Amino acid sequence: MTSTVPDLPDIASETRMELYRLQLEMRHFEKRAYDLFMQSLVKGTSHLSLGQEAIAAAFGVAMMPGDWTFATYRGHAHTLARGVPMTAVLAELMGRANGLMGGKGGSMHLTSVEHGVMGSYAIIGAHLTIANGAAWSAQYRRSGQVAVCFFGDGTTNIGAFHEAVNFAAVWKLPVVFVCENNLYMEYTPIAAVTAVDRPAADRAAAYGLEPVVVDGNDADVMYQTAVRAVERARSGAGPSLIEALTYRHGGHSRADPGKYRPAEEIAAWLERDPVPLYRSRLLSLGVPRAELERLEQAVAEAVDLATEEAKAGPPPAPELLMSDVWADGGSSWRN
Amino acid sequence: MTSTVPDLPDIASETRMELYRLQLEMRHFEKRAYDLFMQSLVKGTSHLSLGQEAIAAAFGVAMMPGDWTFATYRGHAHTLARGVPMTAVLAELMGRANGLMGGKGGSMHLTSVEHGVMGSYAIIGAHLTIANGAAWSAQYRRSGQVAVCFFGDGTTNIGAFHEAVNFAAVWKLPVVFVCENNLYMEYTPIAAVTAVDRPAADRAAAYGLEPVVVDGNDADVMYQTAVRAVERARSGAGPSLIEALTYRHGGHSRADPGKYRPAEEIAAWLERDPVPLYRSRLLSLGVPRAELERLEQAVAEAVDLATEEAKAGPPPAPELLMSDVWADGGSSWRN
Amino acid sequence: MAQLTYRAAVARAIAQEMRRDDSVVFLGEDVAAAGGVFKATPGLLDEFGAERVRDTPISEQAILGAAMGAAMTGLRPIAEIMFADFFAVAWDIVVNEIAKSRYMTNGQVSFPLVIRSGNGGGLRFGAQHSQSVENWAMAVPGLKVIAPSNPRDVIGLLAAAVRDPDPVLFFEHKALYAAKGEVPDGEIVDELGTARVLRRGRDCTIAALGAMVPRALAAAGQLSSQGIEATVVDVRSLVPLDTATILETVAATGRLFTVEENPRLCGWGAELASIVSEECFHDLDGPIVRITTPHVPLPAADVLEDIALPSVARVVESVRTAVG
Amino acid sequence: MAQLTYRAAVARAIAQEMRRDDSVVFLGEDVAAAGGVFKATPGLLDEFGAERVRDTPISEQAILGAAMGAAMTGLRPIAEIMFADFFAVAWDIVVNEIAKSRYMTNGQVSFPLVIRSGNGGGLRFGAQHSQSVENWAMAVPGLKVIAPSNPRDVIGLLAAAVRDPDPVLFFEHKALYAAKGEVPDGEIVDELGTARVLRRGRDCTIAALGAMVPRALAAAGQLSSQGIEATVVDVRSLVPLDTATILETVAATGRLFTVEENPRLCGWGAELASIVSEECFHDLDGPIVRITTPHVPLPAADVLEDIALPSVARVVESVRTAVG
Ligand SMILES: Cc1ncc(C[n+]2csc(CCOP(=O)(O)OP(=O)(O)O)c2C)c(N)n1
Ligand SMILES: Cc1ncc(C[n+]2csc(CCOP(=O)(O)OP(=O)(O)O)c2C)c(N)n1
Ligand SMILES: [Mg+2]
Ligand SMILES: [Mg+2]
Repeated sequence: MTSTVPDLPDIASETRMELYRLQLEMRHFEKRAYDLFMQSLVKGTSHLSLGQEAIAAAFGVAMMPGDWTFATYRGHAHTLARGVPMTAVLAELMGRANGLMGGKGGSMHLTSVEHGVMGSYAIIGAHLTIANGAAWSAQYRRSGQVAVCFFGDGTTNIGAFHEAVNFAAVWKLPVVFVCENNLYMEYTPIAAVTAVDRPAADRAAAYGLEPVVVDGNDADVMYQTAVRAVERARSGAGPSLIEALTYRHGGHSRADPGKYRPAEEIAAWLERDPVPLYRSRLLSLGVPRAELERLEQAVAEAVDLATEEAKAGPPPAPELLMSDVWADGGSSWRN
Repeated sequence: MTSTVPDLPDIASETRMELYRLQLEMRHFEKRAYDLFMQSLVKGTSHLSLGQEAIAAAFGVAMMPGDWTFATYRGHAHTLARGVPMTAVLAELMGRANGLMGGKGGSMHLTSVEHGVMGSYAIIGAHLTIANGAAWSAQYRRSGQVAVCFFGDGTTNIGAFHEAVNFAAVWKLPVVFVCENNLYMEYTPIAAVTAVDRPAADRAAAYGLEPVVVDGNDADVMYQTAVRAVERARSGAGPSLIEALTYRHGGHSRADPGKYRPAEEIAAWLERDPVPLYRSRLLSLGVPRAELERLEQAVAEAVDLATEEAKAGPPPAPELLMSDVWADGGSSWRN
Repeated sequence: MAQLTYRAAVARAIAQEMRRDDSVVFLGEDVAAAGGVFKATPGLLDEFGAERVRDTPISEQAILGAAMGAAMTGLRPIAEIMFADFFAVAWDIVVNEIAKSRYMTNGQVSFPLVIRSGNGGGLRFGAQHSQSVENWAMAVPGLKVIAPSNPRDVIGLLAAAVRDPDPVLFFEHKALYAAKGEVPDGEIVDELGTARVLRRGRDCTIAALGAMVPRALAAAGQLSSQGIEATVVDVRSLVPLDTATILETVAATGRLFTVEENPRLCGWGAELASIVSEECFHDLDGPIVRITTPHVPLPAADVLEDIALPSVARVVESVRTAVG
Repeated sequence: MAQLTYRAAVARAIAQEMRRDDSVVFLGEDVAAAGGVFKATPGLLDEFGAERVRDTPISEQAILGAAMGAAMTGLRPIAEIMFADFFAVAWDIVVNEIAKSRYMTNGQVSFPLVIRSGNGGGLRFGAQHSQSVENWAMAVPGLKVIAPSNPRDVIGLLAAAVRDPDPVLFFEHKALYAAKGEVPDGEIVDELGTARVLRRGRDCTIAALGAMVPRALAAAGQLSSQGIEATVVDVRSLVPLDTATILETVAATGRLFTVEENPRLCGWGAELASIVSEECFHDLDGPIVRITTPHVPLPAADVLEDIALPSVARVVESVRTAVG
């Protein structure tokens, strides 16, 4: 793991507060999603980012409006990071009409074009190639936009990963590939199925890229890494492939208690929980405890409010079933 | 390109004669295939190995009976390398009943299980994963068999390449991946579409493998490389990924005159034509010219004979259309 | 005789075959140490060891390629594709390689392999984890295609698939994994290519597959109480297709209804309807009616998914409107 | 008006659209510098430059993913999949991503893209380079599916596809690339979702697609000289499907024959047969007959491939037997 000493100019204190606020929001949100799941108000499945918040938060702050996020089924945090309202996300998880996609997509497909969240993708690998397409569009239109694509360690072993990173490198696309290495695919340790130690970084050279391994639980390090990669992309210098080391606190998905993980491993990583870690950092940097507590209180209340608003949403209207297969709003395949 | 000085014990003279004989057979065969194409006796398409013979010949000699070859649409040479009769291959190219697969497969799908030629595959990438399966079977049955899989530079950019090499490395499979880097995919230079200089060797580290780049036009170097890799696989040490530098003398396929290639590039590589190169080597090692001429004469005659035999074959019987979809010999999908 | 869940039947079937034949091996993502994400394969690693029951990377092409290569060199692999939707990432291996290679080689190679997969919707997993893709497979020559509707058939048909010398795509229905059924003790081996008539009635034939079978049966029950007697056929095997059984029942009833979970166009229902309308034309007393999921991707929200998939009520209504 | 080959029509259509709209870009393997392996796209690189006409690595997933991502962010990409068989290596991007994403996002994103591909057999390329896979696409909700049979339609329908706001799979037939036809000068834009009645006859309807259209027409000519008058419909567009035109002709003739190059099971012919047998049941004077390639992979040898694909003689024979 690289040093946690930032090698970029120091981070502004408002930026730090925003990094903390986002991590808090994600943390509270994910816990609430879990509770609602347990109450059977969230159906289907859902994949939480508890423990991995620093990464999404850092990019959320580093990206500019107009930049694009491509996330996975584990995409609540990445969606919130771009400013998408919690109510719409929670309502989507609950399959309500006030959901971000009216209930049609569900937890695994969060999308808010308005906020640059260009989709959450639930089949491993595909979205790396799609992020390339957005980056290509930015390059062709000289718009200066950047695409950021998040995925996990397990994803580095699928073919689309390889095709996408090579393609991005050859076309020098403004795309940032962010591998959140949380040590596991679903239940299988990544080391058991991967020929190298660092599933992303040890492959970077295969695409002419620099290996980048960072502490994904340190929001400052992540932020500086994100700034650098986004800037590189925006400047026309091409893609980056970042491996952020992290850990998910819970199981892979709702159905999984995560029992396959050694207790000591869990304990060690809980020690490195990014949220309290960042809180200590802020305190040690002189942020008044009261200010942090106010923020924590505000976020907790916002999640409560979002929960109530989301719950108040009606079920989607039946017409939605047949809508928006096509750009004309309908689904007719015949005349 | 690594040195052409072999670093293994010297090669026996009979082995060298066999290396030459195979290269000659491939050279004459491919020229004949080309002629027959021009006479419209070979239909469809075909992809010749003219200029690349040293690689297939070297493995043909280095492999043991029982070892498996997985080839591509450019697989005539690799098929002949295992001792498959020329008549059956030529007849298959002509779509005759005496063809290797009765005319059902054609030039791109040469298979002779009896000779360990487990198929020629015409969709890029797939056969690397299939070769793994054979290697897995050998490993599981402790049979000592080795799978050798040939493919081109362009193939290194498809997803299946990545999945297959990682999988082989993780499972330590007895498989040898041989990338014949002939500088082009179909008509596009490999450098224009690949993020690294050496499409295979520069990716080896991504799978924990040693980079191996060899002169694919020197049959001795290729042979020693092949022996080492096959031995490594057989001993249980796992896969190898070899990049052999070579050049195809003609276009990609029948339809292609290969005009996109600079004249100087072609001239330079014709200087390094593996067949005359090896002939000179043998002469300089003291093999009598008359012996070489006898061999050359014999091979030429064998190709003529095979051509006549192949041409004499009748068209396949119509019943073949409906045969061998299933193991019961038939194709019925209903009762 | 014991009550067994559909998911437990999967593990029992695989164990039955692995005990019998050393050449049967099993691979897939999270199938070994974790016992599968649907908990359909627990215990196999313990009983058969890490050489025969293997976890893989997230590399579906490599998984199916490995199964193919192993099958052509003496093993009888069972591969898992976790969700049937993921067939799409390895479709080349299935349709271009596995399905065609025996034919192309004029019978030189055999592919005694099974690919089992969690198919179908109803669990609110959204459009990428809920598809019924058995029709994708049926459209490709060279693949056998099976979809059991109950625990007993899971065992019998999976065993038959493992023993079959040809490649079989075995579609387990995710929404049935928790379903229970009576299963006899001891070895069970069924026969591919056989439909099962679950109920006889004079007025119409209802052909259904997978999770639609219990719905068709429930509909037939309700129809009966309304005076309409339906024959219900569990199609079970799309390739080979038991046309004899199906045509026989349609000849007897004069009406055919198909209940399909796959989206509307080009499904097995269309194939059946075409066969019947070509071969039973003069036996038909009225139009063939296909009851399908509409031709849309599946929505995640429960209320939407429920109206998307054919329901008991929709089957009852469709039959009553047409026959009643 | 000029005589143009089908392959030249492809380049003309793309050029027409690229001239009109800067957001149209084109990518694929060997399409730019080399002008495509079927020589269907020469000249485009020269006219439109390397930013709009791009050669790619052999990475079909990356190609289609790039097209998708570009389409959702303001471009109108045309991507080439060299042989339609290769859709299988990138099927996930097509069916799970491109086809579903508008729906899943409740209409937030649009996919104005075209994927064109060389489809079909007859060139002795063997089982992996000869498939007709338009039915794979038709079975998946969210894709428009077009297959032109002549140079004029190539231009008009490809232009319409490029202008369409939804994803279109455009199946060019490899065996037609060399075929010539009359093409008007100037801009040509046709309409997706429209079949074309090429010939009217009272005795039966023959519906055909792609390379089967000229065969159906030739068969109709021969049948006419034997006293059987056939209506021939060029289906052209599988999704949207012009059911109105087809049903109208079947209502008039009372008989339907479909001529399909795809393997037998679950093709567009089955869909059409099912629609007709459900909706025109009482207009039908006899069974619907599907004339298809048998359900086998395609053989390479010329004599075998010729008996595999529906021939003029087979169409004539099938119709005469049924109607005559
Ligand atoms: C092609 C494909 N194969 C398998 C799956 C099932 N699956 C969903 S998440 C997952 C693990 C992904 O691991 P990783 O990339 O490390 O991401 P993480 O879940 O740890 O964030 C798997 C195997 C899938 N969605 N798509
Ligand atoms: C998936 C796929 N994409 C494209 C093709 C078309 N194609 C056939 S050969 C070829 C070039 C392969 O290049 P390389 O791997 O270097 O092998 P070479 O032909 O040079 O021996 C291409 C693109 C294919 N057969 N399969
Ligand atoms: Mg992970
Ligand atoms: Mg090459």
